[in-house]
Amino acid sequence: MSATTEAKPWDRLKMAERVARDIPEGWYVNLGIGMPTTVADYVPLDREVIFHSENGVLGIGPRPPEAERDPWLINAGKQHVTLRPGGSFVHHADSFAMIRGGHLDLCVLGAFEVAENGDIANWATSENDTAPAVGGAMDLAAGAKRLWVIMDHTTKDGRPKLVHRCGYPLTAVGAVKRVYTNLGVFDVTERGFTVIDMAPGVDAAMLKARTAAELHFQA
Amino acid sequence: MSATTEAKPWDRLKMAERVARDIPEGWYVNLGIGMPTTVADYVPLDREVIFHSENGVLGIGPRPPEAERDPWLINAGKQHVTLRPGGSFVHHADSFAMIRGGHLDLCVLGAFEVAENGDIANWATSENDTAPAVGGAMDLAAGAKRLWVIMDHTTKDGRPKLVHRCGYPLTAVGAVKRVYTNLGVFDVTERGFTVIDMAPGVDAAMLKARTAAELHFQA
Amino acid sequence: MINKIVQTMADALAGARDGMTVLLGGFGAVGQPSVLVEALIETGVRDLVVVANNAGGGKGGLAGLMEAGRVRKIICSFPRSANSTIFEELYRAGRIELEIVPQGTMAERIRAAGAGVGAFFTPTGVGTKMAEGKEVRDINGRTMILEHALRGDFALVEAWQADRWGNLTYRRSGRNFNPVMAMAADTTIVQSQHIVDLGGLDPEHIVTPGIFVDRVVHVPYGDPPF
Amino acid sequence: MINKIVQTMADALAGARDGMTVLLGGFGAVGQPSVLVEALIETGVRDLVVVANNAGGGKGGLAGLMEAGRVRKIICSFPRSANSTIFEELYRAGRIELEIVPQGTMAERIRAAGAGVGAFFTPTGVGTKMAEGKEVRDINGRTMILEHALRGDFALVEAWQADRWGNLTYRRSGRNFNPVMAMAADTTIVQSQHIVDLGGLDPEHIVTPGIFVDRVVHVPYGDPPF
Repeated sequence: MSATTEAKPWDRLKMAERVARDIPEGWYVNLGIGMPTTVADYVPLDREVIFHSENGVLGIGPRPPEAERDPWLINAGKQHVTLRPGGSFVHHADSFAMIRGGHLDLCVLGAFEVAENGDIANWATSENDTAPAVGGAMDLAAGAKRLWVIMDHTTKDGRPKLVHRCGYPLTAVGAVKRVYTNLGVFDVTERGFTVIDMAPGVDAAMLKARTAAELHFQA
Repeated sequence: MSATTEAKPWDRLKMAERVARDIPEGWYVNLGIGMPTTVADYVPLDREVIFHSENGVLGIGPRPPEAERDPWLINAGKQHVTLRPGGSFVHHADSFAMIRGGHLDLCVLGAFEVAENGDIANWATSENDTAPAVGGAMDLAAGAKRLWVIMDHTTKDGRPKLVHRCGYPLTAVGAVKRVYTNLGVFDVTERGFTVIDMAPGVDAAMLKARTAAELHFQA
Repeated sequence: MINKIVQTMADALAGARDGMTVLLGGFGAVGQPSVLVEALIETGVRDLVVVANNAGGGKGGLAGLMEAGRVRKIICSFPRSANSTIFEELYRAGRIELEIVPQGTMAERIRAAGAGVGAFFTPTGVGTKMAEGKEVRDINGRTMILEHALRGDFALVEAWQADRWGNLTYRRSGRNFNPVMAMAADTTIVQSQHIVDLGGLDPEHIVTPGIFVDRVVHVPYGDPPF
Repeated sequence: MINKIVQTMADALAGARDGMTVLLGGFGAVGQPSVLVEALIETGVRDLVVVANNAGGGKGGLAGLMEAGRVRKIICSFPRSANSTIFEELYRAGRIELEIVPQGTMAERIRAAGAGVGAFFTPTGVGTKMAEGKEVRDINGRTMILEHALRGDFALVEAWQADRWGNLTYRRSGRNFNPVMAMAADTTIVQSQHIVDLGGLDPEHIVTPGIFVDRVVHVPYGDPPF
């Protein structure tokens, strides 16, 4: 029906809002640096979601006004944050015990590529990248109960980021459960990518054209 | 010169006092259940020795009068204790990180047998003892920087407890650095047991008669 | 609103089932989740594997659970004590299995389960009966044995203060195994002496963050001195 | 009387030597023992292996140590950041070695060293470049790789409060790697914002007990807000 020219891909804020909608009260959630961090802005405070940061902060609240910043309170992206009532501080080994021990309900990361088998590549853009920054991504990807990815559907020059198999160095194998792009939402299932939502005006043909893996559509 | 009939073996309090004399200020020390615990009574409070207990208490002070007992404050022997200013509480994994990580300067344990190669047997009196209580002894013996043993020189029926090789199930191999008995003090060296002190009236002949291992005497 | 505080023991122990592994906090008489253990007896579940430092003493708590015939196996460091008569009778009669684990290895195996570590090399127990059947390896000049993570279906924990997010503090040596076990079970259930408002605990002083806790039940039994 | 408080930076860093491994606390700008690092530059020691989360940013601290040509190798999780120009220049010029470690694996390797654990199996990094050359094993249905303890000769730590026994507290996210590294070095040296009397810290709220600390130097730089 609708031509792809009518498509209205989600912008970055809409993407973050779309992820936030799917996070229920009570979950413990780690948001990766960059776009994932903005997801928190779309979770209302009265829906109690407990945000975790690798540097030992549990129960992160809204960003503070500049005048109220505590120099000793930052998140993993080195941004100033606040702590909600009920929040707590732990050291790095305990913080990653939470991650590695499967205590986080969800981690949301950005990615360069996600493969239909759930593999994720998000830390190095080439085998020859000699000083890539892995940070906590491998621990989070392997450790959280669920890994969701939020990323543009294609690179700036139009190459698909949803792929059959990752070309970039892996962050973790078979870890991704769901991908949110500017074009749609995709569950990673045993069959591969299953489309569970599409941005306004986006259709199957457009998704297929911009995806380098098979797409399954819900009946 | 002196006959063995004149020997005045140390009693248990004297043994504890003898151990205490060798503990310098600033050491972190774990005292095993039973006789080792009494060593603390002979370290004056102004010689600051920091006593540790497996159940996560660091900086144990003197036993409290019965009326001042805190039901939540016990040592590994389940006795009520006090905490000195500067003391602290940790959980069991952190407490044994102190032990296993080599942070204790000294552990003093009782034993059934100590061998001249430093092996210690202190948790089971027979291979057929089916429910022996090991507690933290193996962790302490393997983990402390120094392991000293305080025990009677012989069993009640006169069998030597300083031996060539342990007959009882081992607690740790090659761990013991020094043994305090009611007859003397013995360093475990590369050559075996070296006598570094003797109770009043005890002589070499008496020690040899009551020891099932070679004894070396300081020049 | 997150609210992990439950009002009844039945709610606290919901999902208890035969054959499960239960981590039981406490050391000596301190930090024992005794009321939760009584409630566990009430549920009637049996064939339990219990991980605890001691094999129960006196009549109540774990000793009561064993006396009721609900424990198939106990994993502990110190089975025998002055008043562990119930365990000893059952053990002599061949009615309970025993696995003895060095206390620090037990604490570290439980922590490993909570921290997502599958197994680790430790010097504790090298050259002893504890090393039998275990992988031995020299690491950095030290001989070590491989020990595996020890996880529970339930952890029963005693705390001093708790809030509705499940944040916990402990009192003095009541800390012991409790914070470690709280990390290492599918369902962590807490009896807490005090319930405080959210925000009532200093974020620097919380020992067990609520992420490790599923349910809290208020069991006040008076502040010391008694 | 035990007194771990030292009065000069020379005393604080006594024993520093070429080729040693230095654990450096801090995450981002928070919890960095910056004054100790400046003092380490002053000692003139070189050929250092530095373990830190980041490869230094801006001009001071670790970046200054690297710029002075004192660092042979850096072990970190996140070498590149907006202002890591000094590291990047040295690295491109082949004048510094780099070992990248996942952040949680780094924390756990350091904790293992402090806890006397020789090595451990973790799921982090399985199937990635991080697993190359490492032992792989399935444990309880999960594929894991073996990682080894990571120990320092010196640990440089920033604390919020300290007493003469070396007991420490931290401030908010200033905790980060500091308590873990404090456990894992032959000599742990602390710069503390505040010095308090012995007994001035609540025994329930001490994060790093003094058993892990060798020297404390008082570096007050004002309470927030600045």
